Amino acid sequence: MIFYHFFSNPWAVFALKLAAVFIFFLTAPLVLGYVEHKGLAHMQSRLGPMEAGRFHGWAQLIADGVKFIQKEDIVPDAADRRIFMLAPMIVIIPVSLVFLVIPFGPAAVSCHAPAGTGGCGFWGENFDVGIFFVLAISAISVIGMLMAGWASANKFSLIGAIRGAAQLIAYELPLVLAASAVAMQAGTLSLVGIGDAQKAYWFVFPQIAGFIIFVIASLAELSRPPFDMPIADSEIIFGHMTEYTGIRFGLFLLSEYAGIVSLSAIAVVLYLGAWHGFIVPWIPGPIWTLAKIGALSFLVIWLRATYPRLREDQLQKMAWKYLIPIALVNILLTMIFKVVF
Amino acid sequence: MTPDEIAAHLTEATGAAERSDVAHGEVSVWVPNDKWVEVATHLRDCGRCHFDLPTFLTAVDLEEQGFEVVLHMYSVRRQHHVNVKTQLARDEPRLPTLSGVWNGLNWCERETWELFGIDFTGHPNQVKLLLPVEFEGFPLRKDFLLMTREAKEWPGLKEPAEVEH
Amino acid sequence: MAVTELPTAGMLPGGPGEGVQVVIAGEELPTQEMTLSIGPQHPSTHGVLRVVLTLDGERIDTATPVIGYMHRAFDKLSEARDYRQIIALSNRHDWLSAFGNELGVALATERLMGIEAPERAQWIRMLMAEWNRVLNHLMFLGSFGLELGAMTPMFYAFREREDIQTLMEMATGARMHFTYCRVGGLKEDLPKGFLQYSEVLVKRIRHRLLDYEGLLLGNEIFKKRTVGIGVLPGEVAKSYGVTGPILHASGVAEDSRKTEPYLKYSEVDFEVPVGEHGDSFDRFNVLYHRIEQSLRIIEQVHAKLPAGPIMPGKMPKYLKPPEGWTYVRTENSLGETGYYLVSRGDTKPWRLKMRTPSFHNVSMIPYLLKGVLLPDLIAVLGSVFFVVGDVDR
Amino acid sequence: MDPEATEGAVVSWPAVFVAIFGAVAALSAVAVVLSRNVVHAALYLVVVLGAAGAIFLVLGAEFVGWTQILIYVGAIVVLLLFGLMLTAAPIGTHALDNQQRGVAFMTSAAVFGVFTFIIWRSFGSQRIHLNQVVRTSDVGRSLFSGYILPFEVVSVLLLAALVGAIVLAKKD
Repeated sequence: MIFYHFFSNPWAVFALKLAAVFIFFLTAPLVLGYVEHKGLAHMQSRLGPMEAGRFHGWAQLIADGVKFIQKEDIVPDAADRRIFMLAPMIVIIPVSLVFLVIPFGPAAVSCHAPAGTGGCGFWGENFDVGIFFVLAISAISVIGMLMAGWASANKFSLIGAIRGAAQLIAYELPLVLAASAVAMQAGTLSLVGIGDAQKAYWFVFPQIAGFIIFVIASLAELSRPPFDMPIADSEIIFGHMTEYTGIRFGLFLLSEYAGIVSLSAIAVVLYLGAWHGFIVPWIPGPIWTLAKIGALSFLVIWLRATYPRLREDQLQKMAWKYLIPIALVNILLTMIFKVVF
Repeated sequence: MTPDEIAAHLTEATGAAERSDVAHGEVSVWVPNDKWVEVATHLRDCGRCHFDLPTFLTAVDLEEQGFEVVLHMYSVRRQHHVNVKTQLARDEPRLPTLSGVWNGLNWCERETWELFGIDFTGHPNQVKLLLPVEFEGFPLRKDFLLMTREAKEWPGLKEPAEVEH
Repeated sequence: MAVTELPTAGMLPGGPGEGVQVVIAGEELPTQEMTLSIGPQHPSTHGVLRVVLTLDGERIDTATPVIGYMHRAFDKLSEARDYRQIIALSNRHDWLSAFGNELGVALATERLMGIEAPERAQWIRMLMAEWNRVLNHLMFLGSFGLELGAMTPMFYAFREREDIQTLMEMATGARMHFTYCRVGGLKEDLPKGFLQYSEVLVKRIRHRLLDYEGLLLGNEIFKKRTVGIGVLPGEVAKSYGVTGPILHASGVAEDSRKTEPYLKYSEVDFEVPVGEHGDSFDRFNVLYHRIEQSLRIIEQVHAKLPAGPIMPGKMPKYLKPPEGWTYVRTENSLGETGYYLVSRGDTKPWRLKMRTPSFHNVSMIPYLLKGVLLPDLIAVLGSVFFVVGDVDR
Repeated sequence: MDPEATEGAVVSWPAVFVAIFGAVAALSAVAVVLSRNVVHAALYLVVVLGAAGAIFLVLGAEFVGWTQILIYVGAIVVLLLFGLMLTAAPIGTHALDNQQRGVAFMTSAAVFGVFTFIIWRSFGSQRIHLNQVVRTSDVGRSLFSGYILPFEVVSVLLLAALVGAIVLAKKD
């Protein structure tokens, strides 16, 4: 009975959801990082971590995390102290907020949740303008990156930050344009609504151009290879993170992997049919969502093993000359499609 | 051209060759200091020689006879070599620079300057290349002793059989 | 802001190591220039090379290499060592092609002393030199990819290098600094099973080279990063004394294995791959095809290797070359490694000048880097193959 | 968000939040002006704009709120910081002061007065009904019907700015 009472209290459920989102936010990047360690290693004909945790180094990233916490938190003498220390938080908070709105499953049939508790379903919060929220909030991370690069008082950091900012400005646009075509197709800005709208067919089919643009732009937003110029190790050491140590550096890394998970999740919701399965539809929706997120994240890792990085100006050229015009045409076609049918 | 032909040609064309010598298939031509740039330029531009690849430039310490500067050149098209040499006095050795004839000799001359103390007049950037800026002395001169060897002779100097018990 | 026209060939104003004048257009706001010091500890300089850059935005105005961090005074040291010791000294300089370095010293001493190594020793020397070349080129093949952000080829290259190092270890007992050459011949004959393993490796590496082709040579992004970047005309390359794969990539097929065959290179069939445009891609491509050619030579050595001794029957007790001088050039992995040896009939050389390809390659860097973008610095620097130990000696 | 609180009480929760965010925005705005470091000033501007976005959110205008953050924080301030860092933004205190405080104060006071007057005259007696969240479709509908002319005018203005920017950039 006590369980019934607990679950019938929407605020308690909301608190539980928040806790679940937080745990997912902390564990998913760890799992992904481990998969990257091992997957990349096997693609490169080596073993990867083998020691930590005995079995195939499963605890490697936990050990890394502990190491990050233990290490001295160094702030360079010449750095702008407060901004330097604040920057990692500014980077990680928006990324963590995105996890709040990722829907993992459909809405529950009967629902009496009051406003502000996020409704009933496998998500933290169901905003009316969910997709807009995601795009807006993830744009804030750039500011943290610029703060880190500038405050480090290091030329390599500054170059990295400037590159990062230029890259993010350029790729924000195709990302938003591609996503808005999906919103038009679905007729809603709510992520749950977009997921629901894909019951008949996944949006990746009508929006294939949009999907490709979205994936490329996401890679650029995340500074992942082949778009990792902001942290190109052979050129500018580690970009805006060069001067960071200890837990602050750990936060940057966490935000990178959390970013991969969150953007993969958004792409899954927008294009890959969210929680709708195929062939074996009896598998529960949340598992489908997780599986698809995993597959997309693996693609991100795979690309790292395959491609060298582009040059900054080639990247800009690609965004402004190809992705944005194609995204605009895509919106136009979606519009015609919506009006005609 | 064969080594002998190169030597003959140089003597004839520039009139600068003091003497020439062929050893182990390598030809050397000794020229006076003041014809140094002229000879190098001629060897680069002359169609028959067409030396287009400066292989290296260095010096040898001849002790009381001063220094011998060696410029080795190769012709990719004609596939022949020449060693142009000149002798310098021991005190204040000085030679005009060849960095205007070939880019590649810029560093070679800097190296020779810091290791032998041979001044290449007109060199655009005659500063230390390999050694630290504060290093004193010209280490490849024979009178510059290795610090450790000053204190103690190299133990492997003599073969075990030669060591007197 | 306008940068002075780049001279395409011939002389540079000021020459290498000198700042090239930048003309700032008067009517516009002069932008602040930034000085960036790449190195001496930087991931893409292969050791302790430092390049001081002045930047205009991300465009490089001047690049000045600063060398000497690894100067080990080879020339001076070799005046205090005897010839056998110099062999061990010399293979430390270009640590990626140790055997190639030793070979030059041995050949120079042999020439002065009038000794000729036995047939078998010459063939084995050639075999080892070619394996060493493959070892060296694989390293650059991998690291160039890594510098452009492709990390996988590096690990593949090290996988192959591991195999070859095992092979070399079988014969020499060492993995990097082989010290296998001796004046007059070799330290030891090949061990049992060496040739069989060598044959297996040739096949294996030839097969695995296809991976590099797929990952790098055929990769769109790789091409975008390297084609047309850092173009080095053949004339300029020659004027800097640049040799080896970089010269070949600029379209000049100068290879002393062909033009002045030493050892038994005249008896094997191989080609000198040349590039067309002299850009980073060509340099990389030439390196890749040089591996194939080396494998070809190795196969021919397998077939033709004669039996016999590996040292001449009678060697003098002390190596005392008669008074005289010589210059021996060998086509080492990165270009012409030469030894200018002056002897005064002593157990030690009077003067031994080591001419290294990396020194000349690096002296050419200011020419290539002028006006390129900072990210292209890596594409250029990585394709001007050099080993810092070989630069500083 | 208790419905009763919004209906009856004088001090409602949204009002409290609006007051808090408003105060944050005002203080940060003062800090923007008083900050001697140009990058610090820009970062305070982020706080100002973020707080303004938060006020929109509290008042139920979700779309406008997030737009505020996406456009102003995510794009405009980033561009501003980008420009600052590319030109001259040394770390540490850097004299940014000039001798035009009086003029600046008068100008800003005048702007403040004019805006207050206009807003007070237009919306002075209106009340915001917090129970109904402004739906995105309503925003879109009013934008493309009632406000279509200003919308198009703004579009033309932006287009002109875009062309101008391209012309300026082409000069090199």
